Amino acid sequence: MALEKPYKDVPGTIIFDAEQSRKGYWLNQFCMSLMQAENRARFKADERAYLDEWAMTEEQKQAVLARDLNWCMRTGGNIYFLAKIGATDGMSFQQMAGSMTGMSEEEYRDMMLKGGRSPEGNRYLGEDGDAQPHRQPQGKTGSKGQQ
Amino acid sequence: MALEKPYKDVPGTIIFDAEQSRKGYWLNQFCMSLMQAENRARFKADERAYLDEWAMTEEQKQAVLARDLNWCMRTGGNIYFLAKIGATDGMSFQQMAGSMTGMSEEEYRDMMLKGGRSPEGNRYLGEDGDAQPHRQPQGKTGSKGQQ
Amino acid sequence: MARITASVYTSHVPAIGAALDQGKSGEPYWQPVFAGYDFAKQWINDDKPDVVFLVYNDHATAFSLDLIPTFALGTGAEFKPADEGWGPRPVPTVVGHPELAAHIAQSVIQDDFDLTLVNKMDVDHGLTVPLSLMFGQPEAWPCRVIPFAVNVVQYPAPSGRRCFKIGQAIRKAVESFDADLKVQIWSTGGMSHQLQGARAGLINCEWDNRFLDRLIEDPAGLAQMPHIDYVREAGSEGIELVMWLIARGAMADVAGGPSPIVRQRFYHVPASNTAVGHLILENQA
Amino acid sequence: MARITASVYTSHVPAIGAALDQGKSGEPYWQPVFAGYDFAKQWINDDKPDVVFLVYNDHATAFSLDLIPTFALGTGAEFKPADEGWGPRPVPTVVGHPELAAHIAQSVIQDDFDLTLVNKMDVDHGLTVPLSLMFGQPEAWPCRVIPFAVNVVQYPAPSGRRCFKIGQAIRKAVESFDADLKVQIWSTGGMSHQLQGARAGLINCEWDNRFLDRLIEDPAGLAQMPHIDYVREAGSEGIELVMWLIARGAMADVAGGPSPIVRQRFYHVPASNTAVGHLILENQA
Ligand SMILES: [Fe+3]
Ligand SMILES: [Fe+3]
Repeated sequence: MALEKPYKDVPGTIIFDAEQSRKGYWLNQFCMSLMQAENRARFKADERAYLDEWAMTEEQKQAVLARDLNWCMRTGGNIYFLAKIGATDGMSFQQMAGSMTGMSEEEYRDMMLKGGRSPEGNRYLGEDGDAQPHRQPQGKTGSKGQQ
Repeated sequence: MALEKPYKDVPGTIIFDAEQSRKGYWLNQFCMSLMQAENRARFKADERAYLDEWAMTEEQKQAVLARDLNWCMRTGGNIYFLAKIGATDGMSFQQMAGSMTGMSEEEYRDMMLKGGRSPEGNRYLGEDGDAQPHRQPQGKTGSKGQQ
Repeated sequence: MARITASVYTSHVPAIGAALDQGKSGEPYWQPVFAGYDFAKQWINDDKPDVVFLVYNDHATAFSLDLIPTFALGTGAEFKPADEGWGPRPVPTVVGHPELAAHIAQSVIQDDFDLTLVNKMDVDHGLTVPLSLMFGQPEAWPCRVIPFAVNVVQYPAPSGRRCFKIGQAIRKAVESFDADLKVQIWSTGGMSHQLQGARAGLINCEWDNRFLDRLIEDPAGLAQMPHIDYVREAGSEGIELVMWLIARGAMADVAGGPSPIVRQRFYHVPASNTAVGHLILENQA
Repeated sequence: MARITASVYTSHVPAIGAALDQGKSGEPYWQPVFAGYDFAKQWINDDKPDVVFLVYNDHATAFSLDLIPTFALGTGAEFKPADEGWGPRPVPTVVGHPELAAHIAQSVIQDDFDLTLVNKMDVDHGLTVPLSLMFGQPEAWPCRVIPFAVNVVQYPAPSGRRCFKIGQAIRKAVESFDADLKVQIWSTGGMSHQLQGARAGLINCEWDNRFLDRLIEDPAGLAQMPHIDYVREAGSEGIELVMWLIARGAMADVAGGPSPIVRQRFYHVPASNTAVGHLILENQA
């Protein structure tokens, strides 16, 4: 397609455009189904069986089972849809957002209390901010891994 | 409301605008329900009981029971919705349209075969075309009534 | 690059579909109607499009009063023929073109048209009757179809001016799609008809033919015509004709190219309550 | 005649609703957030609007991927608080204003905006959290509310230019309604936040404040800003701020009247993942 996609060079960010939406259609519609209490109960009772009712790819199912929201997003998930999984698990939006950075819940909450993540170095891919690919995962998990 | 409604002076014609739509909301939603075979069967089995499930006015219910489409339209019905009642009764669109003129099925069909109703005298209220209020009902029914 | 090769205009009278489905197309009443499409069948068979962008209106089928979109673009993978109360028409499922549709959506929304995107929708006679008229009764439709549903049920419909403009935006979108696709754009509905009240059965042959003249020669001028003229002259459901300005707006001449070739022009009264009109305009290669 | 008396701008962070509903608004974390709305509560109590035209976005609640309207205007009689997965918020049902909403629909569609009209829709935190911030916890909301849902979930959202223009069309529509109503227009969402990926938690305090400056002083210029700037500078969900141009476009100065009075300006970090911004602009009487 010849349309400009000027949003491909923002680090740590996937824009939910029509292409992602097509890719993630059934994943996101599965998430919507979790807005009904009955479906949440069925999903919790047997996650794999419930997922198998949906025309999702195997990778999408694995990403959901792993509760890896970054992986879910790469396969076409959108955060507002994926949030229904978090709600089913009893997680807050802050816990979900934090889980995608590698930080612990406390580390992420502290970052927000200190004014949030700085945009410096995080506007374009190739800069050196903390959201750049070469600096993942963040927090103690990440620094441990790098030592 | 200060918006122009330049369509109020067309004889024999009700434009389905927001005002009509509000008035006819439940009547039209009742009609939509007839798109499901199960609802059609329940409606046929006991029309009054089925109508009483909807937040329609008593007048709207009477208009439906009487199968008086002009009356239905005055109370906010739209022809594409009302057509679901006709479909339930096994009527064609031509039969439904004809029923609103007072003509018999054959008279209406003949008029269409001869090129349809002329616009002459039927553009503005107050002219003398066959769709004007003072010339209703049309067809033999009408001429009988006038003799 | 994808390109718009031609535009097709046709009424979409439900009784035409019923006649075909019930094997009545040879009857004296229906024979002249179907004969008017003989040329079209040959023409489209000689140079099949890859995709048809099909402008129509939903008739209280997919959209109730719960939700009324002015312009709804079908971006889904497939669309089933709807049960309008008489059972679904026995015609193939419509296969969409999600990639092209999504591309058009992105382009047209960025051009400040406020689309509603639809992935799940049954399609009624407004969409399937034109396919039957053009393709007959195949096992599967021979091309992809992108449904584009316009609200003309609850007043106000989009203006003629707006329809003409979105046609231009659709053209621009199609022609920026990176695949070698032949795309036709069809506009359906009309011609004069009124399905309600004491004026039911109104047919305005002169006005209809003048509409066809102006659609060919002076679409920009025609686009200025207010809704009330359609209603007064062509009947309350004649307002469907406003949709014809969408396909016309997508033709090359509107963007400064050469005038289209008129391949077919047909007019007949009646089909059920309605005047049947049909036009094929081809872009010069 | 109806008139727009003021515009209100505010974030609609779901955690704010949760804090209020769970009685945590006095906690040290939340106290400064709610304190920022003390003025607003007094101000709106002193001169209650009859109707709030409330611009927000649905967060995959009423609209799934089945159907995505760019602009959805609520013309229904009432709208229930949605169950977003944690159970519905314990707040009153929203009572609409079908007459005014239908009037606005007709006027705005005739001005070539391609609205989707919605009569049946549950409303999520995007709409109910601003009501809670402005009105606290009443038994019933003290005024009618017309929901106006803007797509900012699937790219592309409408442009800033388009949002600014539809604000102007809404103003024109409201001011032609034949009833003596005080109408406020609220725009909600933002400020900077990103809820996804390695960049989650982004806050751009400088950019947010410059946005507030320009929204007050140079809205026409601000409306030219492309989407990518919102995303890059204010986080992927910062795009919600584009909706603020709708309320701003409805203010008197844009139509040649006097500049609005800035009654309140508030900014705080954080509320959950988000920067909270809030502004009240009043038209001069
Ligand atoms: Fe039609
Ligand atoms: Fe939001």
